[in-house]
Amino acid sequence: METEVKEAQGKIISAENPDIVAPADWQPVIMGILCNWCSYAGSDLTGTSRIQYPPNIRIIRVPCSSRVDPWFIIKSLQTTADGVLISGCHPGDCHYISGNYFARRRFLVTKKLLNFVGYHENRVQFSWVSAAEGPKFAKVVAKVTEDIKKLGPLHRYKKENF
Amino acid sequence: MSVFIVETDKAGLQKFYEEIIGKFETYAPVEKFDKYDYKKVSNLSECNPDSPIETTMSLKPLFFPKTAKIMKFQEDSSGTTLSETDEDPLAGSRVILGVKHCDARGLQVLDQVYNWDYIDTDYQKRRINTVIVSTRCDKAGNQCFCTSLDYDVENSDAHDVRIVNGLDGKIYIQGVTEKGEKLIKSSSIQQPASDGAKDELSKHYKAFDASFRLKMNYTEVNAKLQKLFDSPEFETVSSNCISCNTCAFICPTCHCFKISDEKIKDTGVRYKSYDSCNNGYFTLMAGGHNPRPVKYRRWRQRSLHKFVYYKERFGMNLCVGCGHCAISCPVNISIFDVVNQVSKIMQ
Amino acid sequence: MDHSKQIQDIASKLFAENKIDYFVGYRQNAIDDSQVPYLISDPAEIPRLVFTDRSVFNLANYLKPEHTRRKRVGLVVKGCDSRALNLMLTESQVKRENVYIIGICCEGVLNEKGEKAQNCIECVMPDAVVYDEMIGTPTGKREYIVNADIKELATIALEKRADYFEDIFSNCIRCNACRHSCPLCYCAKCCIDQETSTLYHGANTSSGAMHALMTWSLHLAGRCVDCRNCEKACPSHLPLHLLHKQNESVIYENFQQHLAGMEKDDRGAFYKYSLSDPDDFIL
Amino acid sequence: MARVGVFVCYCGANIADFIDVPAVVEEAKKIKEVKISVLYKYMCSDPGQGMIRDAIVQNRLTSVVVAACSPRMHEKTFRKALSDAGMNPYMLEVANIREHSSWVHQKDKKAATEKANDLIRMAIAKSIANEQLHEISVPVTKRALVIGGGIAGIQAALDIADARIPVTLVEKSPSIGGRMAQLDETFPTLDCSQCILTPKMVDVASHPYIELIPYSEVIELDGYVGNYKAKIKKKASYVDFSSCTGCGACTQKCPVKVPNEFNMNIDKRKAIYTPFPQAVPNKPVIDATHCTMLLKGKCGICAKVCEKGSINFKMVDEVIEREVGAVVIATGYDLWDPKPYEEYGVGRYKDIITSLEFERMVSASGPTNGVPIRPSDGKVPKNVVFIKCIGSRDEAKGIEYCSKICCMYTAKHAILLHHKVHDSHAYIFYMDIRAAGKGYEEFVKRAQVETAATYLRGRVSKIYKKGDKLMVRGEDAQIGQVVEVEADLVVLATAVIAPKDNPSLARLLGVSYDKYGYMSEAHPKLRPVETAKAGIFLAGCTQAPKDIPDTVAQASACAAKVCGLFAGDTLKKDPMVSTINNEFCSGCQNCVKVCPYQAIVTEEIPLGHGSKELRTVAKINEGVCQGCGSCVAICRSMAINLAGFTDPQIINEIVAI
Repeated sequence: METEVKEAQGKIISAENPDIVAPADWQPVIMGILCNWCSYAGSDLTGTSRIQYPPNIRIIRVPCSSRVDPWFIIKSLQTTADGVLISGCHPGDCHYISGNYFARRRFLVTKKLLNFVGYHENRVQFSWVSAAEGPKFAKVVAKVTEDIKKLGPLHRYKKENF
Repeated sequence: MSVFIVETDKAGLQKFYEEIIGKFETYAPVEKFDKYDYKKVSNLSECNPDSPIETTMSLKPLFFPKTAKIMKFQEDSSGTTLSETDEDPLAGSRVILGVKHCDARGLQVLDQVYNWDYIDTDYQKRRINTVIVSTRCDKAGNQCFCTSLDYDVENSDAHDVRIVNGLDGKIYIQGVTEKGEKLIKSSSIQQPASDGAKDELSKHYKAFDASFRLKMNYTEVNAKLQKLFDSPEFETVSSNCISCNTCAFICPTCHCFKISDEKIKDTGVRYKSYDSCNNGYFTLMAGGHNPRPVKYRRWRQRSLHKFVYYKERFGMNLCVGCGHCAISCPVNISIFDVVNQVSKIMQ
Repeated sequence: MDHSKQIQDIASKLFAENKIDYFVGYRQNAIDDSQVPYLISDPAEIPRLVFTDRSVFNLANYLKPEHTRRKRVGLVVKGCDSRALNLMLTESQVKRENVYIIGICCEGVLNEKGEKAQNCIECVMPDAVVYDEMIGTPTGKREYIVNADIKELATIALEKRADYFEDIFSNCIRCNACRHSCPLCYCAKCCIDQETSTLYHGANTSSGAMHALMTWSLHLAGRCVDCRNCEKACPSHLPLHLLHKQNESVIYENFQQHLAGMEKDDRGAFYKYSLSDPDDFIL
Repeated sequence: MARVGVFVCYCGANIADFIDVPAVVEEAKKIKEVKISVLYKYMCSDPGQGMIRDAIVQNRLTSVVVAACSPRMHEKTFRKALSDAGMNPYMLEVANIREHSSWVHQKDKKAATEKANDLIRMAIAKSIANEQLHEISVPVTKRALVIGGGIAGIQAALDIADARIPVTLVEKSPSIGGRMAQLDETFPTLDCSQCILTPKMVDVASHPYIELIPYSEVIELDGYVGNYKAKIKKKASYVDFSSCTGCGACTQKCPVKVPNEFNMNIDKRKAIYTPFPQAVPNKPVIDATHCTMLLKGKCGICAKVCEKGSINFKMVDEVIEREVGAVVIATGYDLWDPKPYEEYGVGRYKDIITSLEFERMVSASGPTNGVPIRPSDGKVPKNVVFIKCIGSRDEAKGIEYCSKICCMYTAKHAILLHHKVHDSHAYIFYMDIRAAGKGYEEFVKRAQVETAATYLRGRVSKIYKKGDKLMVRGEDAQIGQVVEVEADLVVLATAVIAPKDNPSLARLLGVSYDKYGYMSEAHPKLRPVETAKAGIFLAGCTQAPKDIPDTVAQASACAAKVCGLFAGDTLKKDPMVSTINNEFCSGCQNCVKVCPYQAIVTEEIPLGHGSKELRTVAKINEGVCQGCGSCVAICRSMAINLAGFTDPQIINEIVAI
């Protein structure tokens, strides 16, 4: 998909807003916030299994998805990131018993609110990846990267110009 | 005080405005979210400078913006490098239309503090390059008390050009300063006013002055307040206040600001933004001491700064009587009521 | 709806019995027919107390520690106000024994234009949910209506909506009147004001305003009672209710029809969870 | 001013092949705070660590970033290196450039290098905001509390006490022994339950390190690991145990007869009773719900016959407190009531009994002296039908899970029936035979071959009465036909369920429980005896159905955990716990609500400096906090921060790239 655009236009055109055009070699930055016990361990497993995925994600380790305050997301989008991926343990598997249940509620409301004020829903994504799901982590990152590449560079509410 | 006056009619005034918009970067009251603010306009139809409109924000943001970059910094292995911001305070000259006189007077008050021990060059540049065209109010608003204060509204030079909708149906365009005179002369409206114009203007002023609901004896209030630092009345008058800061942010003369740095990766910007003395943390010191932790002390500071201290230092009252604060206050507290009520105790 | 007389009577009684130090009600504004919150400690002021459909401001705001810490307060609450008060009680900001609550069965208040306010048209609970004394006839809980503005905005294209909100955020002057007028923003020091925190957005930039308003609305998500004090206080007339109503509708729809402050000991949707919460948005 | 050292690892070829390591090292040097940036083949090796140690000293570093493999791998190693160089070990940050970059972007060296640069930048930025942290030490009260005196509780108590750690054993009923005391013989060896249990019970009573508190319940537990304070309610027994000799005169003379729950209500006991002859302690208690003296003030015979004057009708419940460092929960199990099986005529036909009733009957010391009888007419049954999975594996009427022990005890019952009534025949309806365990399959074989029990695979659809017999109609799935068996007695292998008090107990102890009411372990595989609350452990069926060997093994595992916990004078804990900034806390207590460990309490502090007025703020108990950060994210005033993952650290990471 993305290569088609490249060949046709010589550049990437945002699916969100056709006015936003990026050079063909533009690479999005995705902020990945992973819980230590499941998703971070899962991403380590992706590494040990040498499963390849797009190199756009930058990973922050937190103890639990419940440590993620919605402003991490907003701050990332305003400053450095074109998209955010947050990943935690599957429901019921939380190392801290109930953390991801609280987090799940916040995530839903945050995601909808961000969409409401004008972020494309694919800009912020969530996943449950267990410590055993190395392949799933690679798949999730590939999907999120693909989604955000289609959307083009994030131009809304960026600190430098808003 | 220039006495250069031209007279015209509705159509002429329209033309006058249109010519200005065509020639200069022009600002005028524009409606947004059910209220007016001075915004850049490119067409007369976008705004309505004919009659003075109560804007929420005064002229202040056009000279002292709600936030401004004051410098940039860059960090690398050699340390931190400081540099000028790429923001130009004001590229060319600009004209502001439809200004209320009190807003313009606010700038004169601000001039004092910005030309004091530190000269704010950005502010100066914006001031010099701006021509202010005010429209004389025909009638006082509910919260207005500009005529009760320490300055002469009729003979003010706070604005460069004054437009008066004469009681005789004529419209008078009066150049008050050299800048203003030049602006009028550069336009196609050139009919000099008849001899009666001056009378007409003062008649208009008298009618305007008579329409005020609020009047105070400024000299008396000022004198009394000087002795009322310990008045318990400040506690009573501030009891309703919810410390929301609105009054200070929208005040044409409040000029307190804070400095903050924001850094992304290796580069950062230092900002200067509005702050308010009504904010409980305004006077919080690094060691944890706060000389004004309670509401009434902050109100006392605000009232006395406006009506006593600034006058002592700069010879001008820090309140221009525009009533913006009372209009915007969610619980309708007016500085007029506060100083009057406090000084009443002295009788 | 004119309960002025009853409220005056109750206030006199409370002062006479020395049950309260302060009474918070409304008085007529001197210049128009709007009303102003009125905090009194002197029974002589009681005759000025009024209550009509212009009694708009949520008086629970005056229970914030800054105003009346550890004082015994009598106050008047409408349905929405009482929900905010309920949360303040649950969140230990107000001691129940310190407040004497006059609950109103509200028939809706008017906006500046003299029309019934939008939040009153969409009100779910006009009757006070916590009170010592009730005035009026309870009409009970009403069906939840999704805010009309939210519905409309949801139909607008994403980019258009983003433009609209960019306008809102860039018109914010960061005076924080919204926060100060909100009864539920009682924090000892707001997170956006903490110089020690790196979240601190001292600069009044639009992006800072966006961050601050978004964070604020998320801190009120599942707690906001739609009294719209914030909106009335906003000098820039920003439609702040949009953010809150958006969160409220998402929460109502997804989390067991949760509405803030309806029950005692309910702390809001983010402080509990259900195993059956929606999971389909998660990869 | 921060002084950061960056140490980039080649990891042999693992990193160097896919990332331009020298370029990464140079890139790091561009950052203001970086004072040294070097590379080495294996940073985790001794020379690699030596390099870090030397650099710390020479460059007066304030924090260290190691760009290497996952922090989950070598964080501890490098922390130790920091520590050895005299630096606070928590000033370390690890940039994971192997698992997160070189191994997953092997086809794009440029992108992998860029990503490594960013990850290192983030780690540097985070490390600048790192704070010096110190391991938390928590004092320990070396006493264990064991709740429940069944075989699990007995075993745990004995094992702990043998390590010379005092134990308080709390038992709800008048005697320890639990369910195992009710059993006749045990599978798969058929050794007598009483014979192997009672010596242990006596050991408990006589052990110098065990304090046995029978007829009592835990009603409150405060505190945290190493420092719990338990309130125990001793129910009024109306008998002074200290003077009672257990002679039994009172029990003999008591005129009130009530159904004997120990014998599954098959016979009667007195209102003053010991549950069974081998009870420990062997002292009677008065059943206040039946004693006429207590109910109506008439009788008092027991007091008259007691030579020691031990009877005290004025006795009241007493609450005692014990400070303990660890708790073992061993509350056992209950049996499912088969009432919902209406089609079997449960409740209508007297000759349908449960397995435990059968067990009591075949017990030599049981109500029928070891002979199974038909409750309806007292005759000895010849044809006995056993039906398994009553309630178990039955989503519609019972519970979803397998009760695990029924296959085995039903086989045992078939064998015991054969032993007691030689000309009898056992029919067993089953769904599956689950006989995984040492000697279990052989045991089932023994039932099938030696006792010639007829195993019929299929569910029973109906039981009806024909004369004085019960007709059991079921399906034999192996021949695909409906079969009818004429039975003298039907025995239902009812499901094992969690005690009904488990949820309330779990709540008061602050541990979690599952939807069936079983206590939840911290991790189903790796921490099967611990609860999520530190210092509270699980033994036996309170966690899930299990047989005696498993129960004993888990109980001993609990003991090992408790002994491990008490091995030092203090407990050492990771310092990654939440901290509260009182200045910002507004005391809304929402954090208390979301904390999964009850680690947050409230405290009163002066309103202002030197003020007499007080205000409430939250307080973290760092002994209990596990560092999940739930409270941090919900704290609106940002008064809480999580050491090691503070807001400034995370924000620095976010804006670093």
